[in-house]
Amino acid sequence: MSGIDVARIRADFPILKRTVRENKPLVYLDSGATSQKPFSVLDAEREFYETSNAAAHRGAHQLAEEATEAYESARAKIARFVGASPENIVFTKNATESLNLAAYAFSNATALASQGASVDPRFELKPGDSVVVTEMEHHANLVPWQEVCAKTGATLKWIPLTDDGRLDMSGLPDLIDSATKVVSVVHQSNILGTINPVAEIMDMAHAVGAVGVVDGCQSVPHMPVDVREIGADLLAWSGHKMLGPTGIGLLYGTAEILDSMPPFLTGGSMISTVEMERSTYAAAPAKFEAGVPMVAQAVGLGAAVDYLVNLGMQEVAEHELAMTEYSLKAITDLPGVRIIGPLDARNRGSAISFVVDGIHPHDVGQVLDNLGIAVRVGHHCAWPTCRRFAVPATTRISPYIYNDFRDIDAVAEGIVEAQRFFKVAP
Amino acid sequence: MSGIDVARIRADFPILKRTVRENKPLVYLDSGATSQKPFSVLDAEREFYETSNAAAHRGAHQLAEEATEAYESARAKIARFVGASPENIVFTKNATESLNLAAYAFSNATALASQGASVDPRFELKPGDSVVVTEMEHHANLVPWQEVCAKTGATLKWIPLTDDGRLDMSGLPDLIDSATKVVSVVHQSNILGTINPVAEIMDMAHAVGAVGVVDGCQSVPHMPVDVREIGADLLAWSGHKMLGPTGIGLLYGTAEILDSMPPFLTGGSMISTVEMERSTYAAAPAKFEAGVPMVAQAVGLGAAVDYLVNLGMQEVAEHELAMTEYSLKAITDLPGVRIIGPLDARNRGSAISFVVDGIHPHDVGQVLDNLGIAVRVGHHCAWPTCRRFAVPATTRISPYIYNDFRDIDAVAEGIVEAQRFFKVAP
Amino acid sequence: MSLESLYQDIIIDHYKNPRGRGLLQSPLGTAFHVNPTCGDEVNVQVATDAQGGLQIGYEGTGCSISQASASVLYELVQGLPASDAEKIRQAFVELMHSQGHAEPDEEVLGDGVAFVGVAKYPARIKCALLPWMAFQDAEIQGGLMPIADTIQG
Amino acid sequence: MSLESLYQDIIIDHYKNPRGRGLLQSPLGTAFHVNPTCGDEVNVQVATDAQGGLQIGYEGTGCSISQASASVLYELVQGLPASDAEKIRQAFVELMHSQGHAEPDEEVLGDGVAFVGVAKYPARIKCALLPWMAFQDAEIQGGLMPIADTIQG
Ligand SMILES: Cc1ncc(COP(=O)(O)O)c(C=O)c1O
Ligand SMILES: Cc1ncc(COP(=O)(O)O)c(C=O)c1O
Repeated sequence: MSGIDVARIRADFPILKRTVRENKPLVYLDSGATSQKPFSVLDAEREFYETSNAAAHRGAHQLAEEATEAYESARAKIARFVGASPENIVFTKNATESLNLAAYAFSNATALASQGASVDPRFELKPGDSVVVTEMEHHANLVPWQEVCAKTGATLKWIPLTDDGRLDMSGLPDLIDSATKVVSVVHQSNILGTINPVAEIMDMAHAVGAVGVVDGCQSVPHMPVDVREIGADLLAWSGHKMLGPTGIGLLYGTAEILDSMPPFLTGGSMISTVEMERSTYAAAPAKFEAGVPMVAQAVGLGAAVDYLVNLGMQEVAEHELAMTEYSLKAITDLPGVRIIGPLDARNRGSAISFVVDGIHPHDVGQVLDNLGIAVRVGHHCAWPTCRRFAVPATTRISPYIYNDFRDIDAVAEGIVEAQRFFKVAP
Repeated sequence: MSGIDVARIRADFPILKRTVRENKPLVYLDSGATSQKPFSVLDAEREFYETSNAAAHRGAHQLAEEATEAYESARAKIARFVGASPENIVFTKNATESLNLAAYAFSNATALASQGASVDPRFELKPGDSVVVTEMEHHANLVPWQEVCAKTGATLKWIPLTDDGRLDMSGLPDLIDSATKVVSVVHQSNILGTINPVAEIMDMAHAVGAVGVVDGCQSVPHMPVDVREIGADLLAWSGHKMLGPTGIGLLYGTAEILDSMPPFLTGGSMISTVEMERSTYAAAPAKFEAGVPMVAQAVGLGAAVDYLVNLGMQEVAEHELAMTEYSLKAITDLPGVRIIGPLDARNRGSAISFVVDGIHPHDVGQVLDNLGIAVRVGHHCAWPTCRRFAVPATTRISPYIYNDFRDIDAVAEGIVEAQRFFKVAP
Repeated sequence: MSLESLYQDIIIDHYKNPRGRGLLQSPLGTAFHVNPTCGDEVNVQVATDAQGGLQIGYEGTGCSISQASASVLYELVQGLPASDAEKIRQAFVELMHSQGHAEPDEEVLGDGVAFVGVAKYPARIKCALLPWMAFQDAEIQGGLMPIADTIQG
Repeated sequence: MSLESLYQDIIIDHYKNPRGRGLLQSPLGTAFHVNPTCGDEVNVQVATDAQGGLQIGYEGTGCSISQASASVLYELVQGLPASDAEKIRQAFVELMHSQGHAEPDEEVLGDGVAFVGVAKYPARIKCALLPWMAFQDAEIQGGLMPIADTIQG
C-alpha cells in the first residue's frame, strides 16, 4: 500500500498487543486525540531517569550537565524536524499552552502598555482591532483568542466554511484588513481532516502587518512540515500526537517574533537579572521556559522524532494519503453514513468524521468499542464546527503509522453491525 | 539515625548506582533542584504507556476510560496526601505554572473588568493596591507578581529578613493592610532552608480580606503538609522534587477560591459550551486544565505519593531533621565556612547554603563535583536573597530520603579539599 | 460485556419512543445541562400540579443513554411528591455508581433498572446521569428540592 | 579529569592576581554581562589609544574561571588593533567549543591555552566565555568591531 511496513511498526508498540472488551484485539484509531508510543521512546525516557536525571540549566555538576545536554539535543532534533533552528523552539506542556503563549503575548502587551510600558505595537490590541481565526478551529485555537478579545476589546472574526468542509476563501480580502492584528489558523483540521492553505493565509496576514499563527497539531505528526514553507510567525503543536510522551508541547517562533513578545510564564531560568522590584529576561527560547522543564519528556520526544525521521516523513505522508483514500471509499460505500468534511483525499488528512443515520455518534462509538475498535465520539473540541454542519457530534477515526486497511475494514463492519443492532439498517 | 532505612531506600533508586567523574560513586545532594525517582515511579509510568495510554477525559473507548481512571485516581492520591479533596487539586506542568496561574487570576480579572466584565473584586487590582511577598522568594514566586504589578499598577511589597535568615515579622501589621490584595509566601526557603510561619501569615492575609498563597515546593516533599492547617487559599508545588516525574506540578485551591478565579490557560477540556463568539467554562479543577493533560506523569506522581506514604511523611520529616542537625554541625565545625540561613535546626529544612572564604561557590561546587558530589551553586533562583546577605552566590547541599550522614561527611571533606586546592586553608 | 447488557431493549425503546417529551407552559424551575466531553444536551423543567405532584418537561439531543434516561426520569417521577421523587433520584444515582454490581430494586426504579449495565462504562455514566443532574438543579431552582438532600448525587 | 587540568595554575594565578583590572575613564563601549544561571557578572569596556590599539577596562564578580578569563582577555588584547583582537577572540571561542579536544596555539592564545580543560565542563564554558561575550558587545557598542565578523561566537 505504501512505503512503510505497518506490521514491523506494530511490533514496536507494546500497547497494540493488548486486548480490550473481553479479548478483542485492540484496533486503535484515536491517534488524533493521542498517539501510542514505541519502545524506543519509553526506553529513552527511562534511561534518562536512570542515568542522567537532574534539573537542566540549573547546575554545574555532571548530572546537570548531562541533563542539559539531553534537553538541548532534543530541542535541536525537534528544530531540525521542522526546518528551524534550536533557538526557535520553545518547549511547553502541550499545544494548548503554546497557543495560549501566543495569545497572551497580545493581552499581556496590552496590559503592560496600559501602565505606560513600551511594548511592540504589533501586540497591543484595542477596540476596533481584529483577531481572525477559522470556523474549524480546535477550542485550543479559539477560546484563547476569545479571551484576548474579552480582555482588550478587540473583535474576533473568522473565516467561514464551505459545505464540503473547506475554508471559504472568497471573503478573505475583506476579513483580513488593516485592523487585523493576528491571524491564527489550523493547518489540518482535527475534526474535518481538511488541510488548509496556510502559507497563502500567512502571506495575507503579513501583507497587512498582522502576526501569523498556525496550529500544527494534526499536520506535523502526519506530513513533512517546514516552517520556512509555511511562513508562520508562530507554529504550535504537541508531542503526544507524534509518538512522544504526554506533557510536552512545542512552539516554533521566528527569532524576530520571539524577541518582541513579552514573556508569558515567569520565574526561574527565564530571567537575566532579578531584583525585588524588577527583573530582566533571558533571550528566547529560555524567556518562555520558566521553571524546571519537562526534561525526560523532551528526551522521549527526541526519540519519537528519530523514529519518524527513520521512517521518513514523506513515507508517513504517503501512508496517510493511502489510508485517507481507502477510508473515504470504505465509509462512503456504506448506505446511511455521511462524512462530515471533504470527500476527496486531496489536501485532506486521514482523520475522518462521520454520522450514521438514526444512531447517535456516541452509540456508534460504543458499538465499535465493544468490537475492540477505539475511535473518538463527540464534538472533538471543535464544537462550533459541529454546529456549522448541524450535527450534535460525530464519530471520528484517526489512523496513524501503525494502522492499515484491515483496521478500516473493521470499522466499516462495525458500522454495519451498529446499524443492525439499532435496527436502522438502510 | 531516624525511622527510615536509607540503605534499603537507595536500592530503589537506579541512578544512585552510577558513578561520575571517573568512577566516583555518585553522592546526590541536589534534591532541592530535583529529586531522583524510584523504580516504582518509572514502572508506573511505563506501565501506563504500555497498557492504558489514551487521552483522558476525551473518549468513550476502553483505553480512554482507563486513562481517565488512572489520571483521576492519581489526583485523589495527591489530594489525600495534603489533606484535600480531588476537586481542590489542579495539575500543572510545574510549580512555576501553578504560581503563574495564581498570579494571572489577578491580571486577567483586572483586564476583563477593564472591558466591563463582572469579576470577583478580590482579584481586581488597581494602583494603590498591594501584593506582599517575602525577601526569600524563589523567582517563581516573585517575578509573576512583579509582572502582575506591572500590568495593573499595584505595588509589590515584601517582608524583609533578619540577619539569621528568618522573616522579620515585626513590621507585618503595617505591611499587610487594607490595601493588600494578595500575600504569597514560601513555606520552606530553597536557599536559606527557613521554614516560615505560613499559617500565621495566612491568618493575617485573611484578616484584611487578601488572598493567601503558599509556595510549598520545598515543604510538601519533606514534611507532612496539611492544607487545612496551613490555611492557604492556594498552595503550589512540583512533582519532580518529591520523587515524581518531570513535567508535572500541582495547585491546591479551596473550592471557593478556585470557583471565583477566572480561567488561565483556555482550550479543550476546560469548557462547558463553546460557540464562535463566547464560551462558558467547566467547574474546577477541569477549568484550569486545558488541553490533553500529562496523564503518564500524573500516574508516576501517584506512585511517588504511594512511596512517600509508605515511608511515612512523619518519618521523612524526622530524617530531614536528623540530616539538618548533622549537616549544620558538620559545616559550622569547618573553619572559614559560613552558613547563609538559620544556624539552628528548629523550623529549618535540610537545604543548607554556605560560602567558603576565598573560594567562589562555583569553584567549591566544582571541587565537590570532581569528588562525585552533586550540589548546586549559584543564586538558586533567589537572587534578591543573595543580595540581602551580600553574597554573589552560594554552594548548597539539599539532601533527601536517600542521603545519610556519610554523604554529609563527604561534603565536609570536600570543602577541606577545596580549601587545600585553592590554598585558602585557614 | 455484550452490547445487549448495555443497551437493554427498554433503553432502546425509551430512546426511540420518549415518554412525555416536551416543555412545560409555566415551569417553576428549568435547568439546561450539557456533557462537555461529547456535547449531549438536556433541558429539564419542573412544576407542580394541583395536588403538589411534580410536573416534568424535557427536551434534549444526545445519545440513546442520555435521552432514554430523560424519558425514564419522566416516567418515574411525573406526578409524584418531590420527596418520593428524591428517593428515586438517589436510587438511580447509586445504581450508576455501583460499577454494575448492584441489584436494583424494580419497585423503586421501574424501567430505570435497565441502566444497570451502563454503570460498567464510566464514560457513559455521565450520559445516564445528565437528565437527573438537570432535574436536581431544576428542583433547586424551583424551590422544590426536599431540604435535607440538596447536595447528594 | 583531574582538578588540576581544569584549574591550571595559570588560571588560579590570573584569578588571584588579575591583570589590569579596573574601569576606563572614557570608554567608547561598555557591556555588562551576567550568567543568569549562577549570577557571575562582568563589565567590560573598550576604548582606543592614540595608535588605535584597544584599551580594555573590566570589573566583575564570579568564579575563578570567569574572572581569570577576564584577566587573560585583558592581557591578550590590550593595545592590539581590533582586527588582531578579533582573531584571538575567535580562537578562544573555538577553543571553548572544542570539548577539550583542541590543541590550542599558544602563539595566539597565550595564557588562554590554560582554559583547554574548561571546554570539557559544559557548565563552565559559559563562565569562561562571559568576558569575551561582553568584550564583543562592548566593541559593537563602541563601533570598534571589525565588520565581517560581528555575528560570530
Ligand atoms: C521554593 C521554590 N519555589 C518554586 C520553585 C519552582 O519549581 P519548578 O521549577 O518545579 O516550577 C522551586 C524549585 O525550583 C522552589 O524551590
Ligand atoms: C487541531 C488541534 N489543535 C489543538 C489541539 C490541542 O492539543 P493539546 O490537547 O495537546 O494541547 C489538538 C488536539 O487535542 C488538535 O487536534
